[in-house]
Amino acid sequence: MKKGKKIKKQTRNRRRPFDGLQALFLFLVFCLITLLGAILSNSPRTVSGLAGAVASLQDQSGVESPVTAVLLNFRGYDTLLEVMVLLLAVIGVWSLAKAPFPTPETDISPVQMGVVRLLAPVMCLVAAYLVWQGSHLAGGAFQGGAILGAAGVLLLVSELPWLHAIPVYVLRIGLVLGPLVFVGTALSCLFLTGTLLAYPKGTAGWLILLIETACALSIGLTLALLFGGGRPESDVPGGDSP
Amino acid sequence: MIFLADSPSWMITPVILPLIAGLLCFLFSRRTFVIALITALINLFVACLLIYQLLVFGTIRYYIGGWRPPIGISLRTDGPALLMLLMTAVTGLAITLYARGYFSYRIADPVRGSRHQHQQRYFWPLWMLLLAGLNGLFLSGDIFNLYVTLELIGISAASLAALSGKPASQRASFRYLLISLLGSLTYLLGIVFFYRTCGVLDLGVLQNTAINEPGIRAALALLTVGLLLKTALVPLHFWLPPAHANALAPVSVILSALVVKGSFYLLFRFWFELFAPIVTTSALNFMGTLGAIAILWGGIQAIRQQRLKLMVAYSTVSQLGYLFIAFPLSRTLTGVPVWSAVIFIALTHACAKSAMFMAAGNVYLHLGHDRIRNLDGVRASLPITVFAYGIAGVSLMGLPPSGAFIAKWMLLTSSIDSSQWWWALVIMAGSLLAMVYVFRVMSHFFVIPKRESLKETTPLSPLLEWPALILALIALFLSLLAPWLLHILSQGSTGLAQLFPGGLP
Amino acid sequence: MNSGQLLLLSILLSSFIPGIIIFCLPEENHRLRTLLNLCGSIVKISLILVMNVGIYYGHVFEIRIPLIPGVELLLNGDPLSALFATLSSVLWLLTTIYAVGYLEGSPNRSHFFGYFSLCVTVTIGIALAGNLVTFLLFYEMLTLTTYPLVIHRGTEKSLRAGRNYLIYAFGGGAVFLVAVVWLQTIVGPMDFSAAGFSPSYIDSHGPVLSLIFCLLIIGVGVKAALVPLHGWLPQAMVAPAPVSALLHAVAVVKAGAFGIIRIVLDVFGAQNLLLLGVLPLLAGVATVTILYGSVRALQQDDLKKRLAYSTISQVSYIALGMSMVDQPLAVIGGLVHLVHQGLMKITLFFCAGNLAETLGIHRISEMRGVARRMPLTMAAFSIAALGMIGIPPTVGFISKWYLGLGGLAAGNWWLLLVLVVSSLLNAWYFLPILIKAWFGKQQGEWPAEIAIGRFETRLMLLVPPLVTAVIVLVAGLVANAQISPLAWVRFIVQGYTL
Amino acid sequence: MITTLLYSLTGLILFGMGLFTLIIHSHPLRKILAINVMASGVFLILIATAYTPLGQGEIDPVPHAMVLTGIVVSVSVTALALILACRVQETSNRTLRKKTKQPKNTKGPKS
Amino acid sequence: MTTSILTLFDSILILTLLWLGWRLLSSEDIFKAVILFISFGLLMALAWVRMRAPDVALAEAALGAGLTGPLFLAALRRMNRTRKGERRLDSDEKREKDQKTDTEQT
Repeated sequence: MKKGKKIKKQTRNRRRPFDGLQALFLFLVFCLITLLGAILSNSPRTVSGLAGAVASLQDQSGVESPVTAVLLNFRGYDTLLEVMVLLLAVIGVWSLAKAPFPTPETDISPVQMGVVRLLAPVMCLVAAYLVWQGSHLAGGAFQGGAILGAAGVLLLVSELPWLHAIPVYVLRIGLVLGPLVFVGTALSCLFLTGTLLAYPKGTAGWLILLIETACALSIGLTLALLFGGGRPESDVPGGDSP
Repeated sequence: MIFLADSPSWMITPVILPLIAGLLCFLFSRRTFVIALITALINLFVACLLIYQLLVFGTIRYYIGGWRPPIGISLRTDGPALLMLLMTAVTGLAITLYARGYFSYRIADPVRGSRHQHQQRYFWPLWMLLLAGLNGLFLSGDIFNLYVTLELIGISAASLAALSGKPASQRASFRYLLISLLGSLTYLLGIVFFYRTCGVLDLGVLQNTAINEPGIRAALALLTVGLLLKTALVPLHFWLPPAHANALAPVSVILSALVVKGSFYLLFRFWFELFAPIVTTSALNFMGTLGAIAILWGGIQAIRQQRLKLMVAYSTVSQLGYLFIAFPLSRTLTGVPVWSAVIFIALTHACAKSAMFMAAGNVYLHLGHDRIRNLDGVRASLPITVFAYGIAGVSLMGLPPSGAFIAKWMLLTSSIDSSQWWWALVIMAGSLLAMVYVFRVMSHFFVIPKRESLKETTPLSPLLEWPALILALIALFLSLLAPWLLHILSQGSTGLAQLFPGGLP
Repeated sequence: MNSGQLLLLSILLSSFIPGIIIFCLPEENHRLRTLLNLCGSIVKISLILVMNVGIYYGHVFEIRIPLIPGVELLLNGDPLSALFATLSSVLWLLTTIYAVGYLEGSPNRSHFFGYFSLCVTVTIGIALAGNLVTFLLFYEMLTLTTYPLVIHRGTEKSLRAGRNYLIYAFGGGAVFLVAVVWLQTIVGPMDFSAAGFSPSYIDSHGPVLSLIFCLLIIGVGVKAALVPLHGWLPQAMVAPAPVSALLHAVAVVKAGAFGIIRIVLDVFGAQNLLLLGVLPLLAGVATVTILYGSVRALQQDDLKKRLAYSTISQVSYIALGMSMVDQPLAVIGGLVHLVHQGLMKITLFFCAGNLAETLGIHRISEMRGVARRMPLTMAAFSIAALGMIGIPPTVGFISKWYLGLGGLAAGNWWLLLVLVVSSLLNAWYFLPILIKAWFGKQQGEWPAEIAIGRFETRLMLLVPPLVTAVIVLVAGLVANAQISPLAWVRFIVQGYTL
Repeated sequence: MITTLLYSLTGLILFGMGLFTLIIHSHPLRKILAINVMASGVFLILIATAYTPLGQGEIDPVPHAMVLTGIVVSVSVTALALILACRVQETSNRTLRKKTKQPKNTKGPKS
Repeated sequence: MTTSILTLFDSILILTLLWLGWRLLSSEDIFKAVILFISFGLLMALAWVRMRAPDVALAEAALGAGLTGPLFLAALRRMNRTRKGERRLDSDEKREKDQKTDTEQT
């Protein structure tokens, strides 16, 4: 009864009557989509894209998986900036809010603890595998990082006490590690070969693996901290200089 | 070998250096200002060096990773790009100094100091990454890479806008973030349409393949809408004034002077270079009409505002209109390269608007509010700030020695030459509106308050006042640099040269 | 950079640099400020005299700064610019001395004198401008630098006056800009030159060129206070007396009048204007302004307001002279009135300022018997007022004489009528003041008398009006001498084929 | 070819649905959801563009790389937007509470 | 044969995607919408597999289901907490109830 009332109230709040303006928007969006759809269906794709170009340069890229080759070699600069975007999201979140108070010691069911104990290491293993596998099959830093992040979320959800004991500078270093290794590699390539991100002959595979590992760690940490929803309590200004 | 003056590797410095600086600023909590300052200085130096390289060697392309297009990403320098880079570097340096002064002043406040310390802690990395994004945008020669830099800019700008922690600013910033995301997605959809028609992402290659067919036109429309959202052209401007007016003073400067210019610069490149062959006159007229509405609407709104920062923000809306009114006028061949008017407006606006927001921020710091009614007597206590405000206002009005005057001259010439009267009328009406809103505030500054009601405040540091004044002076005397700027613009912008055979100076 | 260019630059800098330094000086440091002001103005006058000699002997003074194709800044010293520059710089010196005395002890003086110096720099810039773009640049700058002076008192009334001034001036500036651009799209980039543009354009673009002429005259007419555009001037009377002197005699109104001269003589040229047939229009506006200003002046009791309307009326003599551009004598009359009106009007304003500052007199009805209290001031006032009416041997007579001769030569009888009527009106609104002041009996206390100085008022307030009054007399007496405003104006007119 | 078209159109429709929701709904979370759906739509078109049926040639890896980065970025931006939405609510609640409290305090002693 | 099965699969997948998208965007309850969004993400991963994009599918599965969902839920919880906290600041009873619903949600 009470719940029904609540829902009714929400309904009233959230869905205004279907007025003229909405109808207009609907109509406009409909027109837009129809137009774009017509263009899509009328101009079939004629050019083949870059598949051929990538395939022809595949063996110079140092990895077997074409996606990884594009991500970390041919268009490594994009990926470098994307990693920065991820870091930026964390900085933004930290600048906005403190992490919400942990809920007071509610005891976590032993089943959940067991699941966490079992799952977290497995996920880490899977992540490591994915990163390593990235060079020749599906997988790579992003996927590995995502799995790591999911593991982090799992740990955060189960309110493990030692999580709060991690000093902030460790977190900061962890966050910066991937981007820093990436930029560092790019710059050392610049000094060795004269061009940014041009891996020296024969080292491409290893360097890509290095970057991927570091990035996967940072991405995982980033995603987990994004879930954390704010800067850690102890992140006071001036107090965490390493 | 890398550090020689003629090495092309300098081109990556404006992107990579602020990136590293951003990482370091995030990692360390002390001496962040020093890192930022060194970065801004090197950035300015490199911008000048790149212009030197452009003048000596012509346009340069840099293939990242050694992979040539279409497979790799290339950076390239040409006149417009480097002028925008220089503009960012100059204003960036001023902003860095100003932000330092701002935070020192705020942190000295015994009551709220710690909050501002925390703001400063996050300001520097965000600002450095934003700088990297802007520089990357100006230099990039790859349409998807541009998307990434747009994301970089959008996210850092939204985070910066929310930094002040006030509910109003956070609400505005949320809206800004959503709009920015919507813009990026529309842009990405445009890229998709592009890629499936042309199969390449590199702008240089695209230029030769951009043909007039529905897919490309749809792509152009989508890219344009996406960028217009970010540039805040009327009627898509609704998010801009609250976001710019409620942010911290240095952030307002960054948002108004630089961030909107980033997305506008892309529009400029797409419409004047990449897609110039397929752009129709009616499309240009449409953009011009929007610009005209923006000039008038923004001006009227600016006059109606009760708060100084909101007034300055609406003035941005109005000034952005000038950038677009140049679109329909660019097609007349009068011997004067009218498209360069856009660059002049952008440069003047960047400097003048920075100075204006800095001045507004100083007034806010000094009085604790920015209600226009109660600004009496500020001239006596903040002479330099008021002077900077006045000079910046003069530049925004487009009075003679400012860079905007040159632009206005070109636009008027073009509109009279092609007997398109209405544009000339709008341009003049816009500058009269600017006169009204600038001097409405100015006259309050000059009022001698009836009683000495000004409370005792700590004097503002030179770091707060001088950057504003210097930027305002640059804006005011920009037209004296016009021959030099035109010379740079004529270097290496191949597409523009093709569009205007013999039209370049 | 040759010596001529250096000279032009230093003429501008000689007031610009003191102005900037004065801005930075602390408020209390008035001795250094006064020193800077006086040094600057004396240096400026001597430099301008050097330039005049150079111009007389045919040297070329020119600085060209190209901006974009078709737009360049051009500073150019020709006889006409020398006339205006000399007038402004001499009167600036006197006004500065006067302002130092007038503002003693009032707040914000460093701002005041800073803007004062900038204002004169800009006026000299207008004088030296060699093409329409440069003229426009300084013309707009003039509005900006005088605005703070107009609202210097910071009261509600002065703010309103300042607002109106801005709206009129920038409105005019906008019209002017459009006209300049339009003209350039038709005849191409051009410098000021004696012949104007080629008459061949008249066949192809006749009506448009007439319209452009009207727009240009509207643009400068705002500052010259031609009749429908004069609204700002009487309101601006709220400013301190030195500022009024500056507005009326040295800078603003004069800049407008000078603009009319430039447009008529150097942009369009006599032949083109005759072909276009727009001169009667100018003559009509000038006549209306002359008569309207005089009539309005009659109705004012406020002394400064009466002087303001008198300015509106008198400046239009210049426009009237220009409207008979084919008659050399009329042109001489108009040109020389630029100088003469400045001298007379500044004297009147100095005296009005003295009365207000020393005795608190603002209204004519309060002036009974004031000549006995301040004989020197009123003597100067009387000379200038008689000049305004056009009584020989003052300079006012010279101007009207030449205008009248020009009108006769052209067979314009109505012009003589206008001159006579306006002189009668001038007499009507000036003579009662003189009679009241000299022969009236003092009634009760002066409104706000302050005893200052050894003489009737401060020395610094007394000397400038006396000097200008003497010049008004002397320049009239020796008008035919080798060195006089009239002689220089004749030299100018020789350069034109009218 | 038809498969590409079908999936592309699906993506387009998703984009449109997201856009419509984004415009008309006012709840912040709903808006963020809408953005996510729009992003999925764009990604779908992009991937569908790259698709070639099995055995008919190489798959174009460039769009895949683009989508991959796009997904990761959209997740991080979503997180940022969510936190921002929460903060908006928290801070405006706080000021709201302050505002509703203040008149009570001022009224108290008077009455 | 295989093509027809594939086409059938395609149409079912597409229809489900569209239906889910519509439901999650228009459902009145935000919580439900978030749950629908998670399933939408998983289905999207399936679509990526169908489009021969295993890399993207892996990322989508891990991110869409493993991260975006929890992110939304956490935000929802946070928003609900502030909203309820706003309504009844001091009611202990209410707070307990909230906690219960919170734990239920997670």
